[in-house]
Amino acid sequence: MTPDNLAEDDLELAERPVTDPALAAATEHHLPKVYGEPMLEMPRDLYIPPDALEVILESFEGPLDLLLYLIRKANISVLDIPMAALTSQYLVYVEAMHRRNLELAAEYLLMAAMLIEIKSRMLLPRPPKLDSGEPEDPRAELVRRLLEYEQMKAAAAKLDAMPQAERDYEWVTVWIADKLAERQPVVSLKDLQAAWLALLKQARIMQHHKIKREELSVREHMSQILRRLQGGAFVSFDRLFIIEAGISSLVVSFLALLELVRENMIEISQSEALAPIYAKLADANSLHS
Amino acid sequence: MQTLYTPEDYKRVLEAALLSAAEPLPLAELKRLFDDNFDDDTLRSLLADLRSDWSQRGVELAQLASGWRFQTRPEYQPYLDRLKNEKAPKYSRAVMETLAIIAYRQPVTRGDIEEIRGVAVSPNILKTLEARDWIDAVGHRDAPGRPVLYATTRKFLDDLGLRSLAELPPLSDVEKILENVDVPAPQS
Amino acid sequence: MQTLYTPEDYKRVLEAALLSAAEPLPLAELKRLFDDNFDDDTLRSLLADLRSDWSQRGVELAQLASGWRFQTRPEYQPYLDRLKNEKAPKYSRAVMETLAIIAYRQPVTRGDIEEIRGVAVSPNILKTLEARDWIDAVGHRDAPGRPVLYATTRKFLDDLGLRSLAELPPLSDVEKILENVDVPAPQS
Repeated sequence: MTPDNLAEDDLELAERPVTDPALAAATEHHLPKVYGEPMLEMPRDLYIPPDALEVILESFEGPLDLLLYLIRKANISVLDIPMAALTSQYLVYVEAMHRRNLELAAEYLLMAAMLIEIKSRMLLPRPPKLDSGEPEDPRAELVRRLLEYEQMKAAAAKLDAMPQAERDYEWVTVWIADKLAERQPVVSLKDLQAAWLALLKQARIMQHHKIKREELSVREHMSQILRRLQGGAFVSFDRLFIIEAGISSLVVSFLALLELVRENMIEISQSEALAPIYAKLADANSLHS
Repeated sequence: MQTLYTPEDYKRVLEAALLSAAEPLPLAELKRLFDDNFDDDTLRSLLADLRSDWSQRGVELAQLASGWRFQTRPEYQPYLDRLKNEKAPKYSRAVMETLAIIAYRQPVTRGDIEEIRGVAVSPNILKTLEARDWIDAVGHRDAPGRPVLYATTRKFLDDLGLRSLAELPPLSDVEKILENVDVPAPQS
Repeated sequence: MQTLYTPEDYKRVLEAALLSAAEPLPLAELKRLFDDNFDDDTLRSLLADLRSDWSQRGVELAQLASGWRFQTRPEYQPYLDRLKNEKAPKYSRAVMETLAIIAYRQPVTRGDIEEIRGVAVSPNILKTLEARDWIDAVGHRDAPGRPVLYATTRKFLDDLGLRSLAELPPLSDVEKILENVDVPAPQS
């Protein structure tokens, strides 16, 4: 294979502009650069500056990519590839790679064998296909692969052209002022009621423990009185009542007090008749001990 | 590349940079956005302006020791917290029943709760409710072992939106239902 | 806690949540901000409104595969790049071609990718894409060796600003050319 082969090739047709923008983008994408200048085409006489050849050859993503480059460079149709010309030019490149001691991937050699095989099959009379009667073109599989690769190559270029997070724009993540305590369970009145009713039903304590609003008031006041007695000291009886709260509240407080005494929760004491009455927790000493 | 003409344009760049920055940005850094074409005062006045643009929002522009950054306002935190967990956490049935018993039967001892529930009450249940500040110990019953008496707190009422225990849901209508269950008398 | 009365108030909450979220927020998540008191349509109209509020800014509200998210506009990137110490990685052609094949032909095995590209696929290429969380293994093909099947992730869509694979740029017309020619159909 010599450089002369190239000059005589049918592939040496005038270059025409590539019209498909995606294809153009794909081509653009891997234009080899020599001394910083993009190399728009391969030097025709194969006088390639030693550094440049390496750059050019390494810019191909594989044999399909190289073939597409050769086809596009010569501006021939993928659907009607002149096999002899393409094969010989392909071999020139492969040989150049070999001569430059570039690590030649096995795929390039495999493709070379495949091209030669197709070329030789083209010379033979084609046997008709069984079903259609149309003779099968030996180039069909190669064409399918070239087109599929070309399509994916273009798709890759299009994906690459899309705005991409972190490269072309940033995610917005504003500082959260307070990373507060974890979320507390929400309890609704309905939940509470349901829990209580379930218990009542289960325990069948209905008859003995009918809870009425009034009784709840008493119970609330019981808790309040206990809280007020929490220091453990004797508290004057009258200080357990809030006069301003009104008559009904006083009555409820009194009932609460009676209930507390009855349940042995508090002690009431009076040193003598008519002396001040005091209340204290039944077990004032141990509560905060 | 967006071309910048007016102070508004510069503010848009500052805003985009500050909103997307992972760290507070000091003035010197912010200057680099404009290739150091602005002096400190110009930049500060743009930042002050930007801060006032954001004064009515859920996010504010804050000046910290290490620089400027956008951050959420604490008033909005309760909403943001709702996004934290996949599901709103729920109290177990044991916790809910214990809470109900304390609310409706207070003051009660752990023994009372166990009697009504028919099972032992784990200390964790009471701890959970105490930690929430929904119940507290209000005294001891004068009985063997002097058991602690539990009652609900004011915070419990506040958190459930009640003014007093008397506002707990009435059980009257449900009592009827229960009675119907207990006494399966034919109804019209 | 900020009390909310008007649509503007609700938008402020949405805005604060979306600006501070580390991930795109789906509609269902955003509903939880308001304790699920809004239906989808109300929320969508608030979001559309919010998006248009931001239409003239350096930051935009984008609707992605996994939800809504604020992101800076590409026109502003040259300014933001000035603050960066290192540029975001640019992927090689080999990586991008592999990604395209996985995106358009998924699920595919490494063998499928190699057949289309005509060269061996280095493990680093797949690792790069997996590390970015753009592709992942979704299963095995029932074939000798049980090769791993790869597909693109939701993050791939999010990072490319897509809501679904259907929004990928359409493939070039090569397919049409293929149909007109007597060539064996591509094997799956």
